[in-house]
Amino acid sequence: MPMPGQFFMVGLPGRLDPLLKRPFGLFRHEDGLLSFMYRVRGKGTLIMSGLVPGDTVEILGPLGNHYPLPEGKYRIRKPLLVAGGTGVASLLPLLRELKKNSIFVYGGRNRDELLCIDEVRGLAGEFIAATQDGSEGVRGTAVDVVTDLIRGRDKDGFLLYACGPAGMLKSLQGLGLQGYCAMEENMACGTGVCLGCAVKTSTGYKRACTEGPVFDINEVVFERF
Amino acid sequence: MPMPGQFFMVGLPGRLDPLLKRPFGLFRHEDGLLSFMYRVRGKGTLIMSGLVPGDTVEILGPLGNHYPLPEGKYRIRKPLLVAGGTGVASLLPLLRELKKNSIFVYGGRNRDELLCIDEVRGLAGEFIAATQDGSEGVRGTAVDVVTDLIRGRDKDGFLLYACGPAGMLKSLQGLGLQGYCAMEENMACGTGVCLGCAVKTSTGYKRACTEGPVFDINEVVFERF
Amino acid sequence: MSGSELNLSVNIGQKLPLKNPVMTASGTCGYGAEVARFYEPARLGALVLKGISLTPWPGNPCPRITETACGMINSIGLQNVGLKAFIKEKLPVAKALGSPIIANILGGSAGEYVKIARALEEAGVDGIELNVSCPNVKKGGIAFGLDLKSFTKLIKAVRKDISGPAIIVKLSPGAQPIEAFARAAQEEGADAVSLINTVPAMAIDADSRRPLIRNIVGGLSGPAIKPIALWLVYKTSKAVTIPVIGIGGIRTGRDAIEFILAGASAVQVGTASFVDPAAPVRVLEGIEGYMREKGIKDISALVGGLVTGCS
Amino acid sequence: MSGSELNLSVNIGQKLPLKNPVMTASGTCGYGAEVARFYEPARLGALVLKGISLTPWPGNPCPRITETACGMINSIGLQNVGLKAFIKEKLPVAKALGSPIIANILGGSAGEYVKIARALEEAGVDGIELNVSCPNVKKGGIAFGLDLKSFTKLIKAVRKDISGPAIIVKLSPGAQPIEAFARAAQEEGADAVSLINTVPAMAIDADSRRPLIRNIVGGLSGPAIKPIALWLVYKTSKAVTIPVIGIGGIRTGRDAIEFILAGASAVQVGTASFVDPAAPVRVLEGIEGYMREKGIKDISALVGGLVTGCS
Ligand SMILES: Cc1cc2nc3c(=O)[nH]c(=O)nc-3n(C[C@H](O)[C@H](O)[C@H](O)COP(=O)(O)OP(=O)(O)OC[C@H]3O[C@@H](n4cnc5c(N)ncnc54)[C@H](O)[C@@H]3O)c2cc1C
Ligand SMILES: Cc1cc2nc3c(=O)[nH]c(=O)nc-3n(C[C@H](O)[C@H](O)[C@H](O)COP(=O)(O)OP(=O)(O)OC[C@H]3O[C@@H](n4cnc5c(N)ncnc54)[C@H](O)[C@@H]3O)c2cc1C
Ligand SMILES: Cc1cc2nc3c(=O)[nH]c(=O)nc-3n(C[C@H](O)[C@H](O)[C@H](O)COP(=O)(O)O)c2cc1C
Ligand SMILES: Cc1cc2nc3c(=O)[nH]c(=O)nc-3n(C[C@H](O)[C@H](O)[C@H](O)COP(=O)(O)O)c2cc1C
Ligand code: FES
Ligand code: FES
Repeated sequence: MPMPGQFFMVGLPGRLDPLLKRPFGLFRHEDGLLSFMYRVRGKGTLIMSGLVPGDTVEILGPLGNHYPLPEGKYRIRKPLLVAGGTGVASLLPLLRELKKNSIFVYGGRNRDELLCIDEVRGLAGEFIAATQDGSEGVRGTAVDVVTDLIRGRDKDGFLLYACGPAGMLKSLQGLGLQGYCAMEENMACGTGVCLGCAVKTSTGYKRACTEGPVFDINEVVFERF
Repeated sequence: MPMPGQFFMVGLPGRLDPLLKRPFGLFRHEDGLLSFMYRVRGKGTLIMSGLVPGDTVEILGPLGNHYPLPEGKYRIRKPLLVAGGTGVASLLPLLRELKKNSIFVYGGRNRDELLCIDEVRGLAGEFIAATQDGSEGVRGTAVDVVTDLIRGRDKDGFLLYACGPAGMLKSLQGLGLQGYCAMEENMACGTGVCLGCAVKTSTGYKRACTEGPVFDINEVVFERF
Repeated sequence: MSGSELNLSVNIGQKLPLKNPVMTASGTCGYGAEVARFYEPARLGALVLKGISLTPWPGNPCPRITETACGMINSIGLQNVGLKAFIKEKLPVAKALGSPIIANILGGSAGEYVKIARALEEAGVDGIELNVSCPNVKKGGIAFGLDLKSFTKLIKAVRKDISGPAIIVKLSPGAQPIEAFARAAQEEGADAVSLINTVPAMAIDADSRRPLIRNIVGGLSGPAIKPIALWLVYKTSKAVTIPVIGIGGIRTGRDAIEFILAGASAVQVGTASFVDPAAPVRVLEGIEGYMREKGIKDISALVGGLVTGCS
Repeated sequence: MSGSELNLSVNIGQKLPLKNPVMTASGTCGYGAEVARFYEPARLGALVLKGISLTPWPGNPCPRITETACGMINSIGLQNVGLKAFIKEKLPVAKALGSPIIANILGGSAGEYVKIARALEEAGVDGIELNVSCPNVKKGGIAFGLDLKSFTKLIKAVRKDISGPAIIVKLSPGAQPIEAFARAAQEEGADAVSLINTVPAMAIDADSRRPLIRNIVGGLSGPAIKPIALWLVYKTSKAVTIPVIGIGGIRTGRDAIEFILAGASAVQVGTASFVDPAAPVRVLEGIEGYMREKGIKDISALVGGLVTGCS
């Protein structure tokens, strides 16, 4: 049973180009049907977007760890989910478990980038959208929203779950909250053997596909060039 | 206006693998529609066989020379068309011009290999099929049939047009008839610039895509390894 | 004919008999344990584990990998746990998998190679592959792989001290001419040569104007390099009598057969395992299928069996 | 910004100013005339014609080409009409196309190279590309490309005698280390180096057990080798101050930009022209499109513009 935050490697059979499978976080798992939500970024996702019903893809998974639920000593904390762009794909499964017991901050360049916004709004206890052009929610970034939200409040009252661009995660880390983030790194194998997906942490490189993709946000060393 | 014997380079857009276009003889040209007939041989033809209406291919052509019609001093000769396997694809357009004024010999391993046999039978003045297993026409090869056919007759009464495997062409050459054959060589460009498609002739290497694919059968030096 | 009626066994020197010619390629099966959930490692001829250095190496910053046309570039930078942890933690687990274990080692000096090899001999590995061809570390490694003199010295030094495990020398595609390196390896007593390691390569993102590998240069692997590897294996196998292990873009049984026809006694499967974790087993099954189809009972009948004359 | 407001001009030494950096690659545009039905040759920076030898060469028997993963292998064997016929029949037609003409030449000895170069200077070509890297002929050519001593001698000999046309030395990807060859070319007075020529490679048909190229070995080209070429161009351009011409798998404007960012002053389009005969023009248009999109007015601002530090 795949858990929120886990991912699958998705490949196009019968092709040598693209060669490698691509990682996608599980977006939905219902009635034996796995769904992924993805943005067309390059060669692989472009071909995927042209697939029609009946076409076959190869998948490998579920892989990686998952978002720890707010249990044990963290039970009393308020889950604060922060999604940037397609990061929502990874956080929605978590939101479906947490439901009203959560705050969801969703940032993007503009309204069109905020996919599944209605589902998120409907599920979350509190929902704030942020767009750079103000076309939806407040004008600004998800980080701006979180900064406002926690101002003057006890940081220990929150448990952060973040998924989005590295820049966003780095800024969120600067806010001093406890919590987790899901990391995206280029992956070749997804199964821990290639060491291609190294994430720098305070205790050395860790594999995003095996020790991650979910990391303690305060252990990650952001140094993307 | 493409002529019998000419070919097109056919490519699959948006792919780097297969990389090169593949050569196919024009099979039919009617109402602005070009048709090719092909056998699945490898990577490219396999993908082609999975195309559905609406899919796009890239074509370049018509390319190469064509079968000379029996004109001038050859007018009085009887066109003798000899097809082996998919060689029929190249000879059918010629047959559609020559019609009843022709003999057509069609050889293949078995009945299933003799495609378009009804159309050929209907068009040709005289038609003889040959299969190795005897499942259609006489048991034997197209070369056997031609050997029988010309036995005791004046070789100058025939004008040969042959298309098929190199082995068949070589044997036909041995029969001492005047005429033409269409050569298949691996092609990269189809336009005369790569020199990949060299056919050895008595006057040196010639390009199958430019000086061919149709050659005087008695000028070809068969030495395929 | 069932698989078991076929004889797929090959010898890597006198030291290392393998039940079949298919191995993993170093750096693509971790330390062995990682692949056990996808196939039974004992089915393979051998497992070649991730490269090991004397001390732990952190590896290079990301991005470490990027895809190219029918291939990929990696610059892992030989991230590894180091000799001590390898022997203590990784090797026992790998040995328990039931397949012969070949360690892949890299040092900054001949002395370092010898030190590692000695410790591994003591710890009990079946083979040692000398990586003198890694394009992703600054010193050592490829410095030996491209310079015939230090290459020869290195192998002499290692050979003098090691008698148990088979010694395999992993050649660089850049060795010029590769036959000379292979011959030197043979003369210095190596049990086999393996080739090719990845080909130095680079990729650039035109938008950001940055290299797509943080380390700028990396090593190209996968189907794109198969034709290059095949030629080097063919050339090399003509130059030596010790077994040649073919590596580079092998994905199917037919790919492996091509290398064997070119002169390889065995093969390693690398990048293909990223696409399909069970690729090495599929390659093995493909070889068996080919042999059954062609009625070939003994794989040795195929080694170097390329037909080049006129028929 | 329209195409004409962009400055795409580059200089191949002082001898050869080009209006833009896109050329055909030798062996992929015939003698020039063949491409005129697909695009206006005068649009390109230069046409590099099929390699020429002193006497006509018949070339190799077929199969001469075969496809591989994202690439192709060729072994044409330098079929060409020979110097005399080239000068008499081919060159006048090529010159009439309105684009600078670069002849690509190959000899069995330094003397032969000089002889050909002299005749071409007299006949009036704009540039001479010394092919010392063809993997498909037995003697000459690559023998110079892999041996630094004879390489240096060759260029010295040609340079001494030739003063009109620009001299471009086409390097082999196997030259080890390539920087030394590029530096030697520069020191001996070459106007530019171009790279890479095809990579020696092989393909086998497992069914027939035969090589898919009659000559067994051929040269790999196309997208598969682009990452290899990019790295060698990057390395080479760091080692010399003369212009570097990038070749290998270039198919789009972005590909060309990648080579330019890596340090190339100009590029050649080869195998891509087989797939799309107008590929060189599309590459040119792609470069213009990129420059417009990024607001870059002068192509020279991009040469070697790879960003490698931390941001
Ligand atoms: C654990 C994980 C979960 C992910 N989940 C999602 C998701 O749910 N939805 C979604 O849209 N995207 C997701 N991604 C990103 C997704 O994997 C990439 O967008 C995809 O691989 C791009 O493939 P492409 O062939 O279209 O692009 P390419 O042509 O390969 O490259 C285009 C760009 O994408 C980057 N990229 C390429 N390969 C990878 C890779 N393997 N991993 C990360 N980035 C890469 C490249 O650096 C390049 O900038 C996830 C990534 C990871 C690591
Ligand atoms: C002028 C000409 C006309 C042709 N007309 C037809 C036709 O009408 N119908 C038809 O079915 N076939 C025709 N062919 C053959 C056809 O081009 C090949 O079957 C096709 O290229 C195979 O492509 P593939 O990708 O499926 O096979 P590949 O995987 O590329 O190779 C499979 C086999 O086909 C051979 N082959 C590969 N490329 C070529 C090539 N470019 N030219 C010739 N052989 C090749 C290879 O040597 C190999 O043995 C013609 C060939 C030529 C030269
Ligand atoms: C991610 C990765 C890591 C590698 N690590 C090593 C290594 O540690 N030691 C080594 O000798 N080769 C290493 N290699 C090279 C492979 O073992 C192999 O020689 C090369 O990838 C070519 O084979 P392939 O095309 O099947 O991948 C590595 C290759 C890849 C792709
Ligand atoms: C069919 C063919 C013929 C070639 N002939 C020559 C030649 O005559 N002289 C030469 O220097 N290079 C020759 N080359 C090499 C190309 O000029 C070029 O260096 C190489 O193909 C790499 O570029 P590409 O990947 O864009 O094709 C030839 C390449 C091909 C594919
Ligand atoms: S993707 Fe290979 S180790 Fe993580
Ligand atoms: S296919 Fe290129 S010259 Fe004929």
